[in-house]
Amino acid sequence: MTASEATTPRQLTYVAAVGEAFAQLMREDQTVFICGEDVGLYGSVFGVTRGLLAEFGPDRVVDTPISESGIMGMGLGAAATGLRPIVDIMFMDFMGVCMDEVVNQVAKMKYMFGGKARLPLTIHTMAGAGTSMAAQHSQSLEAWFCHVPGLKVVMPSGPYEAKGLMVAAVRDDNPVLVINTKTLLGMRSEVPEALYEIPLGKANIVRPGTNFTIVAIGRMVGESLKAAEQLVDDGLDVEVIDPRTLQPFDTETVVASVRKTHRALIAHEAVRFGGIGAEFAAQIQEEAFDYLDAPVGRVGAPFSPVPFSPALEKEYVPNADRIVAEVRRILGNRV
Amino acid sequence: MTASEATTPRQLTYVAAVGEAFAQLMREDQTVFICGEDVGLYGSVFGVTRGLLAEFGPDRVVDTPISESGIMGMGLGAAATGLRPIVDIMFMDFMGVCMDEVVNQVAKMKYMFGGKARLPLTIHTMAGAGTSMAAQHSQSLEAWFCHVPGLKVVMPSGPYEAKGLMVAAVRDDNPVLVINTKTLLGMRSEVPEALYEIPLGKANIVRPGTNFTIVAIGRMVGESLKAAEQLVDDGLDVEVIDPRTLQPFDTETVVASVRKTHRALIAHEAVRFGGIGAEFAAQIQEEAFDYLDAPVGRVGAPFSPVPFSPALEKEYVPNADRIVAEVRRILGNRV
Amino acid sequence: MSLSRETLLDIHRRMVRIRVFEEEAGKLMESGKVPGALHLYVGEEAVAAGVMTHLRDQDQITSTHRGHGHLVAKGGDLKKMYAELFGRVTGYCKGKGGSMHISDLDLGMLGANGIVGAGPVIAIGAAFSNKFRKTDNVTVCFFGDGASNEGTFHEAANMAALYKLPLVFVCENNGFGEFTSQERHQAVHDIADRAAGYGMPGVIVDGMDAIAVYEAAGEAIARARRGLGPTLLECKTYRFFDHVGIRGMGVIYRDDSEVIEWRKRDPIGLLEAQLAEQGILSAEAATSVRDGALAEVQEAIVFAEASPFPPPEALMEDIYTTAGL
Amino acid sequence: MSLSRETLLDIHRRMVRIRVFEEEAGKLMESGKVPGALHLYVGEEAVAAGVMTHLRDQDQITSTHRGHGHLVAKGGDLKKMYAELFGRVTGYCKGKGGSMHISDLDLGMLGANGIVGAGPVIAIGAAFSNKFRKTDNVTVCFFGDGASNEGTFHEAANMAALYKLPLVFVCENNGFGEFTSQERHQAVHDIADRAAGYGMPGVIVDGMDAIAVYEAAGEAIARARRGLGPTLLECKTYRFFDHVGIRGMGVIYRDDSEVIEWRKRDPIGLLEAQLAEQGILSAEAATSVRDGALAEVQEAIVFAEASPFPPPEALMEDIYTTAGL
Ligand SMILES: Cc1ncc(C[n+]2csc(CCOP(=O)(O)OP(=O)(O)O)c2C)c(N)n1
Ligand SMILES: Cc1ncc(C[n+]2csc(CCOP(=O)(O)OP(=O)(O)O)c2C)c(N)n1
Ligand SMILES: [Mg+2]
Ligand SMILES: [Mg+2]
Repeated sequence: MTASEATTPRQLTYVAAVGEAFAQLMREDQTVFICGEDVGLYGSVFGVTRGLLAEFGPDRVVDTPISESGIMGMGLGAAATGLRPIVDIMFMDFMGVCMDEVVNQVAKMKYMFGGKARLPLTIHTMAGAGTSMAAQHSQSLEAWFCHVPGLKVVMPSGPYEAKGLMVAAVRDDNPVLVINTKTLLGMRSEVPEALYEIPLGKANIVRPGTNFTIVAIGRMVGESLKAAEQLVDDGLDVEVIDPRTLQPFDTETVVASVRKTHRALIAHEAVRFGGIGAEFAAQIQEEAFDYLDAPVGRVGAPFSPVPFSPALEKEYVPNADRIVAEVRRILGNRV
Repeated sequence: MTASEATTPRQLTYVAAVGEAFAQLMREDQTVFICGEDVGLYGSVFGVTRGLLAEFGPDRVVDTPISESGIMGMGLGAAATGLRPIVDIMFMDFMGVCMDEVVNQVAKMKYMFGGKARLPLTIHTMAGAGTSMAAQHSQSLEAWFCHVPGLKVVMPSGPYEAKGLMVAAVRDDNPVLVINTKTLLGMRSEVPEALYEIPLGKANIVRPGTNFTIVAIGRMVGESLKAAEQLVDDGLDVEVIDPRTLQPFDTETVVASVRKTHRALIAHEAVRFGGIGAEFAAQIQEEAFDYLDAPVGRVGAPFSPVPFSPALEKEYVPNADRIVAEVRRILGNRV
Repeated sequence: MSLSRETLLDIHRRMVRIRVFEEEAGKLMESGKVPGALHLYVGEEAVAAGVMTHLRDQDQITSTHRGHGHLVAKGGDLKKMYAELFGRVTGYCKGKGGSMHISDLDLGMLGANGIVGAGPVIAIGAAFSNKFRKTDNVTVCFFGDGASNEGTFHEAANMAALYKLPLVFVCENNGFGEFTSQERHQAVHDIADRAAGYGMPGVIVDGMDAIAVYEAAGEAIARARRGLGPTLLECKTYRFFDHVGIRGMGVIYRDDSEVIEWRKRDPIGLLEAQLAEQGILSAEAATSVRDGALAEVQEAIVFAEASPFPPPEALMEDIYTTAGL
Repeated sequence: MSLSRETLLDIHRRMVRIRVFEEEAGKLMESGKVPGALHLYVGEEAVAAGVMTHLRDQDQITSTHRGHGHLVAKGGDLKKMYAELFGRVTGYCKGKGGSMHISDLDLGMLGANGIVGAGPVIAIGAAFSNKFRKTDNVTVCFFGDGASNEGTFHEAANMAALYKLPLVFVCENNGFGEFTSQERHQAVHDIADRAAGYGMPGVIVDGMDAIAVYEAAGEAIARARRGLGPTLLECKTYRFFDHVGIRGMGVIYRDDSEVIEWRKRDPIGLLEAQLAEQGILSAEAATSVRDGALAEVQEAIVFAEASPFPPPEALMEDIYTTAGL
């Protein structure tokens, strides 16, 4: 489904799109509830749950103590016994505090029980740097979770994706980690009022192109579109692909594109070393080796914690210029 | 340094090599202590700390409650205030319980403090499947930690490496995660009695070869050597490289090998998707693109939790046959 | 509370079934027939039986790595249990979980768990669900003295009390966390003392006395069902065997004398004496209960050993829920 | 314990310096001059000052996201602090940490922390180290009422009591965890009640009364120095400003009336009244202390704003220790 199919030209911010998805999903299914720190009375520090408490009450919009393991366990226990919880972990950096629950319990329960568990659990969190919040409030750790069988992972790149992927995530009968990006919350785009799903596992070709493929996730999708414009002068007609779902990854769409364009680059905000871009690049060279005219490039954050000082953070966060430079570097004198 | 340089032909098991390293390091430096669950009176469930309590006493060999976050925090606080702790986390699967301490505190403290911290902390744990311990006692999660700036990660492939890398890790002034493999504990090899260091960040060419490179870690090093023998009939003279240190990764040695052999494969026990093999493969195709005659292959565990039943676990754990098959698959009709 | 004859015999039968199940399982593990590690419940039967006799199938429990006893007491199918220990496709988890993940969601048994301290936070979710769905089902969370030092217990206890969840925390204080005795892993003698810090009652009971456990658990469970919130029930018990396997004596971390003392208060012997006194269970009757359990267990073992291993393709099944379940 | 004139004035001066530091920092954040989010300590000064006045440079503290007050009270250099808030290379962390990671290892200040509940487990390590090195240094762990629900507090408390570590847990109970009031995040009114569950004394003190805090902290610290183990000291206090920034009234999660009530017991006003009564500090003297602090702070701000930002190459420095330090 692409934005053009939207039933109305209504524009919504990213944060409003997430909030609307929550509200509509809670109206649709009485077993859906949301729990997390300050998601109720305060409406979440990011505003994504504003208004939910008033409409659905404290039984379904649950403020919790600062106990991430407890919150995640509560979501798992409720999902295993018939409810459809949405668990909010304020910042993705805090996933480390409940990592065991996510990785050893949530992801594995179904398999360990021989399939006899249905876990319709959605985990919602906020990733990304660029807000002067320093090393413990700015990380993008999607690679960890994509490495864990039993989880699905989605990363919306805009308001339209934020709503459609949230709907698919909450309706899915498996644990799905929804990674939103805090620096995109103010972004506006067309968002249909009706409940719509963006299918999990299906990539979206954001910008069709013929001779270079950029696979970008989250905030880097927008940056890649800017980069694509800058690269026109280089004689490059860049195809930009947003996987939307990182796990399962839509290898097919990406490989088909690269077989057509013969050159590719992956862009994400996370640290480059060991980032999900490595997996994408490895798969591309495996599946499209004979079609590649250049190595698959990768753009990601340098190998350092996220610095506080704006002077350093602006050097840290990848952007369109960095993508353009990397594209030119890998093409070198091959163009 | 290679085994041949060892000062004595003495043979030691992997478990004894680790234990000897601990004892010698504690004799060498009075600020070294070890803490963890049942590392004292019981000598650890794997036997790696046997005898330490008797020699060094309870102040330096500390049995802890079952509180991984507390244990890891204790190691960090002690390291930040002048001691050189060795923290034992029984199974690598339990790292999830203290993930925040490792990733947000241990790895980032120095940077967040502008460099004003010295953290000589060694984290020791046991990874690997193949012991019918099921999904929560069998994981290999090295990829997570290699993605975290501020940590160093080593993964010994035998007794000689187990001792030499432990010595280097404990003497290093940075947090180093030492990942031992439980199924290798009984393995014997030549281990010098003297304290010797295997330099961190330096790969070891275990088997020189001319026309194919296998980069293998931990248990897969031995399996790759077996595979290399089987592949002789295919006309392949396989070079087997053990990076020994995963973070920092010795790109240079590996790339030099691939530029020579023109074909490569990565083998690890961890789940293939998002495993550290993806990073290695991505780097190889970036640095040696024009030298590659075939895509870089990867062998790892399938995308499932580790099953309990021996009937399934033997299908799960990668081995020499799987490596041979994958080498043949990627070469296809290119040979 | 005076217990009916039926209830007393029911408790006794559950205890004997656990004992026999565990003794046979232990032998099979030591002989290498059952793969992996088994954490056996022998010596602690009064806790599982005394608590579970109050529960319905809809009431949930979260278990531990030492979980066989809990499932047997909750009414688990011995055939499926043994098949699981043997890693066979007919097992509760199709052989994918084994001893440490044995479970039966239909019986509300939310799984043994390989992670110490994992249960409490899952239990608050099940309890929350019972309350959310306006049922009067309760959830019982079993955990050990060692697990009482994991942060997860703390978080779950606080949330359970805060939300007044229909939950009972049953601490099986057997004096050891693996090979570390309680006085070497915490500075308090009574784990029940922790209850006050969360705003819930803390109760201590003799975990070798099945009737005492039954009565104390009865009150806590009734309280939870009435919507009055959680209770922390500490049962003082003892593990007769080693942490893993069946060896109980001659171990480095405890004196044989201590084991001998505790064995004098074997929970089954204790209950049988009480029942004999009340003329409810004769020695012969007791023997026939044991014989019956043994026959059942032997039948289960035969079933398990005769069952096939899962086929290779099962490896990649049951990871995700596709259509429906 | 009767406090000397010097001590009383010392406490007062520390409180005023914190107050002025925070008020100015708050304005700079609201005006966008200081990037990121500042969690200000205004209203809670008596806690940091009352405790820190007992400490030596060698004694360590672990702080929280609300850490400026702790560092000022521990003797932090205001210039380096402001430079850090501004993200300048002259800051305590060369601009890499900012408000949430401000630290000074030379003063034993082991860092503000962006992770709620991170401090307690780091504190036991420092305390363990003090004991291991046979010093009589103590470690003080500051944490909030909200943090008292994190599992890390539980694990650290248990280990500190078990090992009898020279440690004092100072709970700054300001009634809120972010925007959630205490009665909505835990079922107990006194967090000190949790101490008994670990086997350590729990003490409650009026956190607005600097002298009371000083005296209670003095006993706990002396006890720790003597090797008698940890204490949990709960200080009942209040955050005058919002969770982040300076706005204190007209917020959705608390009534202005509550803020007004607490402000009547402003810890600085309270102490100045006590000191005036004892003829130790006149109104004029108090004003000059404040003026002095303000001058110091303004000087620090000028220094900070005049300082350069870190150069781009600094991004990849200080991640690992290479030769020596
Ligand atoms: C998080 C975690 N840490 C450590 C272990 C290893 N381990 C397994 S059982 C056990 C002891 C548990 O003690 P307790 O809670 O008292 O239960 P008991 O074995 O006595 O029944 C330990 C440390 C584990 N499985 N998980
Ligand atoms: C692990 C973690 N969870 C949540 C947060 C978000 N957060 C920052 S401060 C705070 C409230 C802390 O409350 P308290 O401990 O009482 O300290 P106070 O702010 O009242 O001083 C929260 C929830 C965090 N930083 N870390
Ligand atoms: Mg125990
Ligand atoms: Mg607070």
